Amino acid sequence: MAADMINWSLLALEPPGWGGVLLAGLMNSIKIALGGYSLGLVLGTGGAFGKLYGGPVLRDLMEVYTTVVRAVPELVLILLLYYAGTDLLNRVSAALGYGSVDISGLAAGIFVIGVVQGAYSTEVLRGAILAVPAGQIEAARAFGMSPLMIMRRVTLPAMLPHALPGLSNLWLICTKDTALLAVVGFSELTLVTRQAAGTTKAYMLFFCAAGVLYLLLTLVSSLIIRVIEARARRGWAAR
Amino acid sequence: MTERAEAIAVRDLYKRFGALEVLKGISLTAREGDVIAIIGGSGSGKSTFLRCINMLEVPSRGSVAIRGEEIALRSDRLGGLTPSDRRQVQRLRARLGMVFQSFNLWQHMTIIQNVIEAPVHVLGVPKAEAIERGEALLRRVGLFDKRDVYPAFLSGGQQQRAAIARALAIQPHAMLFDEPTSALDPELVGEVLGVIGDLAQEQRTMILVTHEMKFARNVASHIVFLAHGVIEEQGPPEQIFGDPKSELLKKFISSSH
Amino acid sequence: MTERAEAIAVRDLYKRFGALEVLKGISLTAREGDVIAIIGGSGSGKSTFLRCINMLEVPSRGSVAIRGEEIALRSDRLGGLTPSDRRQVQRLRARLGMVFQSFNLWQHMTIIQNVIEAPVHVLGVPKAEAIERGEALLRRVGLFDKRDVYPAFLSGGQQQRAAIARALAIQPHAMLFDEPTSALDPELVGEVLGVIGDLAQEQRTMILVTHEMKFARNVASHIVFLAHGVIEEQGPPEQIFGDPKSELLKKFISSSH
Amino acid sequence: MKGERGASAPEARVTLPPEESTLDATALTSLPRGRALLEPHRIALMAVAAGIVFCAAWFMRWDWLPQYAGAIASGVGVTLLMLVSTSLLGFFFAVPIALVQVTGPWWLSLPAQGFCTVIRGTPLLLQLWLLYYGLGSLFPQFPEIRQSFLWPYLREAWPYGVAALTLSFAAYEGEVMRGAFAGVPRGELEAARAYGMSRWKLFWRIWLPRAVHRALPTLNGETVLQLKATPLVATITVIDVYAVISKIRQVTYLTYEPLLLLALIYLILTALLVAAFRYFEKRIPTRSA
Amino acid sequence: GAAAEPLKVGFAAEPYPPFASPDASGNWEGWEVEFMQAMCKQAKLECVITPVAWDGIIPALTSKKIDMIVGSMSITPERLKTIDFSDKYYNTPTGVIGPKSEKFAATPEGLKGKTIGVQVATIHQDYATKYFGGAGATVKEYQTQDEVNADLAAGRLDAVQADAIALDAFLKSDQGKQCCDLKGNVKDDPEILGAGVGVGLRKGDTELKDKINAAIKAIRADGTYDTFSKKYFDFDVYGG
Ligand SMILES: Nc1ncnc2c1ncn2[C@@H]1O[C@H](COP(=O)(O)OP(=O)(O)OP(=O)(O)O)[C@@H](O)[C@H]1O
Ligand SMILES: Nc1ncnc2c1ncn2[C@@H]1O[C@H](COP(=O)(O)OP(=O)(O)OP(=O)(O)O)[C@@H](O)[C@H]1O
Ligand SMILES: [Mg+2]
Ligand SMILES: [Mg+2]
Repeated sequence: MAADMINWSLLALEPPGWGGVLLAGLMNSIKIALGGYSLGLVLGTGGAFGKLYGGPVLRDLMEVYTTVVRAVPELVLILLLYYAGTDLLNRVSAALGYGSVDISGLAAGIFVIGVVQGAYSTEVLRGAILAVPAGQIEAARAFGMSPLMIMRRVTLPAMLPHALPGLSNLWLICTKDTALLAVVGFSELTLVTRQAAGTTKAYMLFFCAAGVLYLLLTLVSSLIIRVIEARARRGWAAR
Repeated sequence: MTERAEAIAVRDLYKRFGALEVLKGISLTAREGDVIAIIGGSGSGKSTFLRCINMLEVPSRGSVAIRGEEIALRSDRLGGLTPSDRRQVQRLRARLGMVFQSFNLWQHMTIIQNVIEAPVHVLGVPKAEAIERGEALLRRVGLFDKRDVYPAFLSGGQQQRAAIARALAIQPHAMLFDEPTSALDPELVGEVLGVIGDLAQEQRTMILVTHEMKFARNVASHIVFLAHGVIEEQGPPEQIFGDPKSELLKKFISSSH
Repeated sequence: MTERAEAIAVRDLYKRFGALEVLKGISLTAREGDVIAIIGGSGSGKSTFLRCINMLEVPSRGSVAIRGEEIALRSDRLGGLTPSDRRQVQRLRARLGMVFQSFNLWQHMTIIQNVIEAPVHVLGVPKAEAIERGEALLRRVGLFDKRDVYPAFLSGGQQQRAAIARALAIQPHAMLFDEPTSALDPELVGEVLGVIGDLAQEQRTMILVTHEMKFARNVASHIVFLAHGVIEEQGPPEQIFGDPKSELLKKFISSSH
Repeated sequence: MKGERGASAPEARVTLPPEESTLDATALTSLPRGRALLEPHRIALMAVAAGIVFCAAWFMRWDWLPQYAGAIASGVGVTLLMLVSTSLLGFFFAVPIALVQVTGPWWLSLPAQGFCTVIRGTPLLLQLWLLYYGLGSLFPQFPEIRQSFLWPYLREAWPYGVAALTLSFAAYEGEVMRGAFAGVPRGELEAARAYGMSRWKLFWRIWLPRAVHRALPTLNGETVLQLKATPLVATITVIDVYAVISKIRQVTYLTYEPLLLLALIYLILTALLVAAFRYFEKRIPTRSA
Repeated sequence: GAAAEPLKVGFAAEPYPPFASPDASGNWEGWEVEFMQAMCKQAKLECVITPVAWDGIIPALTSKKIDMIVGSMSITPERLKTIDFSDKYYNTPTGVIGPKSEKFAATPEGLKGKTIGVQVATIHQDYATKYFGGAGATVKEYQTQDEVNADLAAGRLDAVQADAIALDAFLKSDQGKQCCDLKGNVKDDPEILGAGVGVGLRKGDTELKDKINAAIKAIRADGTYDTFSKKYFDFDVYGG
């Protein structure tokens, strides 16, 4: 009875089909993932350098950040950061006399995912930087490069091949973590799927459809990642 | 012997790592065109001495002057020394061509990119000019056809020759070699020593740490024997190898055959 | 020479990898107490031959008999051979002590665990007894104090001695050594060769592939020179090293000094 | 599987670390150890932390705590039960999944690979809902199922939670173990064969323990991830500690306090996991440790 | 207040027919949507619908992500500790439904030994826990009403307690028609079941509260309320 009752028209792009809504949700997911991932990279780069070259206090604070974020479920972090983060921001801006600021769900989502990703990228990048042979950096110093130039010209590009596998993994985690923003009512793919399923009662259909969309996202990402890795690994002999 | 200008002058250099005093007052002057070979047992501080010259290790006491310009040092909180002007150090380093035992080519750059990196990004040479000069140097060390290859795909000997080209590319006042052949398989040593020998013939200022006694004898104008952190003996090769005075040197020479 | 029993008898052995024919008809008999050294250039098929004896490589043609028991082989679909009775192979292997070039100790077990693993879990020796015998063997190779250490913490020479103890622990009918010292630093080679030399003195049946000509000469009762997949020449050490007939062997001996 | 059999490229002088050892960002084995805590700046930091905790305890509302302590404890129990059962079950499935990918014929390795890709490529939340609301709502339409002895279990939520978490762990772990199996040096396996071990014995005595040993740090990270995935079951009515805290939040309308407590609980659970794994890792020391 | 910006009205993001549910074009429809529109029009407020997860709807209000809640939220003493409410805008009895095949009454005795589903953090949860849970029923909590209904249809629940109107809508749906029927309304307990449904507001936002109260009164008086209510219900949802 179930099989012949699949109503494919529910997936039509135009309303009353829900296909368009799902795609819009997917776009939202991708936006958050992209934003959060980029923010995570920025935080991660800072965190990695802080952990490696910072003073003892900075290093410990970074350690606390990465440990806590990696030990507490994303779901809990999202709730905490989503409410507390915006609450705090509001209070700060109120104290400064700006009145309440409006934080869009998108911005909040990006922020939350970014903070979570930042902790993981810190570790990935730190490990990758450590994997750069000391001699490479010493050679740069011996040729009179300034610390900043060493980072730009040697450390960062040399660590890239070491970091890429970890970073690509993080990207895949990131795309899926966007689903957790459903719990704060952000209309990314998972939440709109749930709405569509709840409204139409076609649970199987919509969950499968969303699954396919996520899978596509993963597969396409993997393809792109492979191209990037191949480029970054040029200098390294094949194993 | 005419009085040539001082290329590198080290005065009364001390270096300690924690409790271990590695260098205990070393003075050495290399004039333009000198080829100085530093020999000595393992752990005698040869590498440390060489690295102090371009401040990869900061001395605990003493001074280093490059072409008459003394590197400014000041005391730091821990009682040691530290360069007072980072830019000065960077500027002086940019004219000292260092060749490491383990090559240390930048793995993410092709050979030609390695060679032009410092000229372009440190010395500000226009890229086209740097490439032209870089290619000439690669041709000279016999690596022109490997210009667009990444270091990982070269043999050790080829990598070391590329590293020498890289050091030459900055038109250095002096070249510093730290055991440039000891990470190489015996059959690859020759090709690198050949290149260095050619440089010596051109009267380039060079300080080289080496274990290859025969090579040191043929190439160096002056030999310095380090032992227990001091210069135990020094002099022209004939004297050092032919008529060693110190017991330690005698023992060292007889054991390194 | 009295007629001793055949420990290992290989008849007309062929082995090809795809298009490459590595062994082209090799016959060799090791009688109880023989110490046979296999020498030959790199890629001549020494390892492959040794691995065929305990079926780590299955021959393409020919037969192998251990103590008179021939290993049953049958043709497989691909036109090659395959053992027809896996249990027979396992049973026979369990009495051939193989020592690899790269030791291949099990890294997740301590030394004593490595040594008793096969006796207990393959041969069914009671654990207490296996430990007792294993400790005796470790004492013999000078590793008793390392019994509870994991292999990663031992030097190469110690690891290889442990591997020898492991091979002895199964009370092997014959020992097979594949270049047991070539993964070792020169200064560690001696300790392993010492242990193997002792075993040879006890008249243990051994087949060893080695690059150490001096050692082969001193220790082996019989030398086999492999070249291009066939036994180019064989005989007692004095004859092989003192009076080589074949041109290839002459060249090989003169080059391996 | 690829690089393992053929000879390695002759000119490979610089080699990158194999994928699975790529600095697992999820592994949490680097928590500080005892004595290092006593450095002066750490003491200062800890004082600050203590101050924050004190402020939290003093200025925030915790009066609800005693009333819900029992519920929280049982929630922690459910969380742990979920974690342990799904990790063990998942590992149990992961081993064959990994093994067939390393040695199996294509008709086994291909589906295994597909399974890993699909599960790893979609959010767990979605899988969970698919099982519970999707699949679960199909069952009652079949009277045979409704009548069967399974029905009382299928009515419950936890079997779906366990199933989803198990599948997910199996897929992620399958990847880890695949790398670990492939990474066991061939020589050690060959040595086992040379000593007459049967395939079965070789697997149990050498291959599996060696692979697990190699994979322990990664397994640790994955288990922490699994712990962090358990709260998702709250969305299908399993009352784990997350669900208990959500309920407290909704009853008391406190935004932060219950969430902070929850974060603390997960921190402690993670620390316990890390300690447990560290114990196992220490039992077989490795050189780099 | 910030009159220039439109007010953000928090709706539970999960569908709750017939009060509020999104359609495929992202438009929200239902009784509560029409009520909200009428009310805002009356009060001359510019309002936009902001879907928020039910779970986080009160924190969203207090952290100013939204300005009011129109989410079928009953006015209870517990909630009044944290937020403020307007006057009620509807009030309906609480009902219990169950599978057609089983006969039982909506009383503690009738539900003994049964599994009863409620939406988490609602008055129904509190009521069911107190009256039925205490009498030997298992109370199971769900994040959304929709899931409760789905699980009843899936046979995982023996009964569902909820707002009678929401239940009615479910019983009228295809799924509901097949499986279930109304077992009756529960005995009232104003202490728990509260004084009807009001617009949730931040504490201290009195200006807005006054405007809304006035607007509710006005649309009740001028018949607007009844006009749109007729589209959905054949009785007076405002209640007694
Ligand atoms: N960064 C360091 N920290 C502590 N000790 C050091 C450091 N660098 C070198 N040493 C110590 O200083 C001593 C001299 O080292 P150095 O590398 O200069 O010797 P060397 O003469 O170059 O020996 P070799 O021929 O083995 O290269 C050694 O005992 C070494 O252990
Ligand atoms: N599994 C294999 N597949 C394909 N070719 C192989 C395989 N094993 C060995 N060979 C080839 O067979 C030839 C003989 O190899 P073998 O390892 O037996 O030589 P060897 O005499 O032991 O050399 P060495 O002294 O270098 O160890 C070589 O050309 C090698 O490349
Ligand atoms: Mg040195
Ligand atoms: Mg071999």
